[in-house]
Amino acid sequence: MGMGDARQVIAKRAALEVKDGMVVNLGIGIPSLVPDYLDPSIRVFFQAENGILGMGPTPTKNPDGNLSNAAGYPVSILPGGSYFDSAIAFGMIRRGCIDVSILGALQVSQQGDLANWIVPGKRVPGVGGAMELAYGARNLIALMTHCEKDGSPKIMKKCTLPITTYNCVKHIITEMAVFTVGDKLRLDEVMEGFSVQDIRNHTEADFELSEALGKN
Amino acid sequence: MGMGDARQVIAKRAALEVKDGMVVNLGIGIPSLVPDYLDPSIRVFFQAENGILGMGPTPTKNPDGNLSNAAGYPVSILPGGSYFDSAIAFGMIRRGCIDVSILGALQVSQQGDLANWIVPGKRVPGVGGAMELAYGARNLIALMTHCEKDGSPKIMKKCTLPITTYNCVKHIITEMAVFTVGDKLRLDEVMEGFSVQDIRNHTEADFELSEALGKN
Amino acid sequence: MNPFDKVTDYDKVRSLFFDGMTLLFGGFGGVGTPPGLVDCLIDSGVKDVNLIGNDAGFPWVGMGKFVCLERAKSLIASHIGSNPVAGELMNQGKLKVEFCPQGILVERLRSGGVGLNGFLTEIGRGTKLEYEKPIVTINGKEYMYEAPITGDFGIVFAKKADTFGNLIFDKTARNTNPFVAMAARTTIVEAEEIVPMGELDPEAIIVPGIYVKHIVPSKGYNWKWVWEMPDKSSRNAPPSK
Amino acid sequence: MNPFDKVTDYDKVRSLFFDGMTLLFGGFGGVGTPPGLVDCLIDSGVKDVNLIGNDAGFPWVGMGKFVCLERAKSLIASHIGSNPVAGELMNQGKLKVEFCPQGILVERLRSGGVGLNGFLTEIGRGTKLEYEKPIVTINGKEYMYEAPITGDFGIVFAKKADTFGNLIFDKTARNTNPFVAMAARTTIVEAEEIVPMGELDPEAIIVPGIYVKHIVPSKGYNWKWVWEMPDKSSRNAPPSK
Repeated sequence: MGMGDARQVIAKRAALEVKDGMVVNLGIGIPSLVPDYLDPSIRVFFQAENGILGMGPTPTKNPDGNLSNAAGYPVSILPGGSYFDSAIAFGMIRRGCIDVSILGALQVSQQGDLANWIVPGKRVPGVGGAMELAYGARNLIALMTHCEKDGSPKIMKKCTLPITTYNCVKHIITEMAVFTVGDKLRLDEVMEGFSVQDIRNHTEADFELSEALGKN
Repeated sequence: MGMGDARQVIAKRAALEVKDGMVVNLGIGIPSLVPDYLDPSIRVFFQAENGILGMGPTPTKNPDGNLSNAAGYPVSILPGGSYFDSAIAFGMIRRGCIDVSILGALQVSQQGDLANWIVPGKRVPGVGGAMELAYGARNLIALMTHCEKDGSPKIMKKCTLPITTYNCVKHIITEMAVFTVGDKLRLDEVMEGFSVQDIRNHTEADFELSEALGKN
Repeated sequence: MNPFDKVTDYDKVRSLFFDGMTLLFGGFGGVGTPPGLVDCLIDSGVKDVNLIGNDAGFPWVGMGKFVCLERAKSLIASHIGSNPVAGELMNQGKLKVEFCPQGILVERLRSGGVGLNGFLTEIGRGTKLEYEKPIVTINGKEYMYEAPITGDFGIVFAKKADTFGNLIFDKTARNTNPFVAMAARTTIVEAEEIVPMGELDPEAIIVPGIYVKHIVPSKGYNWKWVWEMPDKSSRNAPPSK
Repeated sequence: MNPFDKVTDYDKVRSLFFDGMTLLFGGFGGVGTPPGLVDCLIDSGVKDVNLIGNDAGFPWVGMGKFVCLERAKSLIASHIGSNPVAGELMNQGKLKVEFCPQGILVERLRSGGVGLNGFLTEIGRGTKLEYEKPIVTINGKEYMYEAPITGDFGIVFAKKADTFGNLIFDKTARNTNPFVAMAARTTIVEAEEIVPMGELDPEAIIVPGIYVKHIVPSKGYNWKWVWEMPDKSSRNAPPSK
C-alpha cells in the first residue's frame, strides 16, 4: 500500500468514529482528510483553534484569506457557527467541550502517551495546539501510518520522541489496525489485507486482542 | 454645613480633577455626584465595572434596566462607547487604563491606605470592585466628609477600619480640605469657610502644608 | 437530546436541581440575572444551595429573592450591601459568605470556564481577604492564589439564543453571564428571544453554543428596579409577578 | 494627542520603534497579522527585536517576512513549522526560540493584558516545556506557573476601527489580536476601515478603544497565501507588493 493510499484508508476508518451531533477538532495532516469520508446524513460541528466553530467545506469559489482553518486553508461557516478569539477557542478545548479530537502522531506508546511535536535535531515545528487538544478532548484519536518509511515501529512500549502529552490517546488508527488504550493496549480491528501476525511483526508495544479477535 | 451640602461641595471640588480626554471611574455615593459639576466643554469617558465605557447622562425618559451603571441606576451611552463583560471591565481597571478613579472612603491614612469596604459588626457591604479600582487607577481620589457624625476624624495616622488597599490614595477631598499623599501627607487647599487650624483640629493624621499654604 | 435543539421548559429545569448543589448565576445587582430561572429555583424547593455570583441582589430582585428564603447554605460574592437580609443571615450564622473582589471573582469563574487551574494576583495582599488564600512566591515576590470556580449548574440571562445555544446579550446585562455559561457543568439559559440556527451573526455571538445545555424562553424581568420604587430604601418587595 | 482621534501614519509609527524592543503581534499563520505594520517594522531598520506571537508565519507571509531578515533576537511562539528559515536561524543560534502551547501563549498575553500575575496549568506537565517554568503546589497538587506577557508595542490587524480605537475583526482574523491589543504598553492598529466615533455598534465592539494608542489605515494583505501559490511547498516569496 502506498503512503497516499494508507492515509486515505486511515482517514476513512477514522470517519466512522465521528457521530451525529459531535463537536470535532481535526489536526493537520491525515486528520484533515477525515471530512471527505463522513456519512453525509450526520450533522457535525468542526471546531478550529484559531477561532471558529461550525466550519463548513472548502469554498468552491472566492476563498477568503480571513476565513480559514488552523492550518490556514480556506473554509466556510455553517448556519449556527460562530467566530471567537483564540483564547476562547482553547478555553473550549481545555474545558472538555470537544467530543472528539483527531490528531496526527509521530509515535504513541501503549500507555497512550502521544509524541507529535518535535523530532530532535530534525524537524522543529513547535508544539502548536497539540498539548491542549490532547489534554482536553473527551476522546482523542491518534492517526498515523503504522511504521516509519524504514519499517521501524511507531506504536511503542515507550515513545523515543519527546512527549506531547502523557496518557491521553484513547484510540490509535493506522492503515493496518485499530487499537484502544485502556489498562492495556488492545487490538480491536485488523484492517483489510493484514493479519494479527502482520500487526505483531510491526508493533513494538505489547497488546492484547479484543474479545472478538481473540475468538478467531 | 449640613451633610448634604458637604457632599455637594466635595463633588464640585472633585470635578476640577477631571480633565479633557480622561477615562474616569466613579464609585457609588459622593463620587456619583461629580458629573453634575463637570465643565461642559470637556469630553470625558466614564467607565463602569459592570461593563460599559462611554456612559452618558441619566436618560430623561424610557430608562432601560439593562443599561445601567455599577450601582444599577439607568444611564445612557455616548457615541464611541462600548459594552463588554465584567472580566474586560476589571481587566481595564487592573491594567491601568483608568486615568482617574474617584471612590468614596470611610477612612484614609496618611500613607494613602484606603478603608472603604467593611465596618466590623455593623455594615458589611462586601468589597465589591474597590480593591481593584484602588490597585489599578493611575490616579485615585478618595472623597469623604472630613469627620464622622460624632466629630471623630477619618483622616488617620493609621486606619482603624479594615484596609481595602494599602498605599493607593493619591488625593483626599473633603468639604474642608484637599490633601495630596506623597512621602508625607500634604495639605494643598483649605476650602471656603475653614482655616488651617480647623483642619488640624479635625484631622488625626500628621500633615505638612503645601508651599502656597505655608507662605500664608 | 438533539445537540442542535436545546430548547426545553421550566418543568424540565426544575427537575434537574438538587439539594446541596452549587449554582453559578449571572447578573450584577440583578441586571442580567435570569428572572424566570430564579423563580424556577424557588419553586423547585431545593435547599442548602451553594450560590456563586457577583452579589446578593436586592431582597426582591435577582438572586436576592432566593437568598431571603434561607435555602442558600453559602454564597461567594463580591458584596451583599444591597440585600440587608443577606447580611442578617450572615450575622446569624445562617448563610456562610465568602467575599471576593469583584473582578477577581469573575476571573475565577473564567479560569474554571477555560480549563485553567487558577491564577495569581496582588489584589487584596495584606488585607483580611488574604488570610484564607495560599500565598505563592514567584521570583521572590509573593502573590495570592485564586482558585478556579466551576459548579453543577449555571443560570444565564441572554437577549437572544439560537437553538444550538449561541448567545448574545443586552448592553450591561452581559456582565458575568458569559463566564457563568463557561464555568458551569450544566448551563441553563433563559433567553428573551429564541431563533433558529443561522439567524445570529457569527461575528456577534458572545457565547458559542458549545457551552449551553438547556434553553428556556423568558418573559423578561418580573421585579421592579430600586430606581422604580416609590421609596428607594424600601426593603419590602413589591408584588413581583 | 487628542485621545479621541488616534489616527496617524506609518511614518509616525516607524519613528516609535527601537532596537531591542519587545513586539507583540497578532495573527495565526499570518491571518490577522497587520501587513502594513510588518512592512513598517521592516522599513524602520530596527534590530534585536524580541517577538511574541502565535507563530513565525511563512517566509513571505506575516511576521515571517521580518524573521527572515535576521533582525529578531528572540521569539516566543507556539510553532515555527511553517517557516523553515526560522528553524534554521534557531539551529544556527541566531534566533532564540521559546515554545509555548498555543492556548497557553494567548492566555499569557491575556494575563498581562488584564493586569493579573500569571496562572497555573497542568498543560505540559512532565514534558520538555516544563523544565524552565516554576512548579507551584496547591493543595498537594503540582502545577506549572505561566507568567504574564506584556511588551513595548503590540501590532494588531482590525477590520474596522473608529477614531477612538474601538475595534472589530474579520472572521478568523480575530484570533490573538484582542490580547495583543490588551497586553502591549503601546498598541498600534492597522485597520481596513476607519470610521467616526459612534458608527460601530457598541454591542459588537471586541476591543474597546481604551487599549489603543495609534491607528493607521491598511491596504489589506500584500502577500499570497500558501494555498494561492502554484507550488504550495515553495519557500520562495512571490512578489509581495
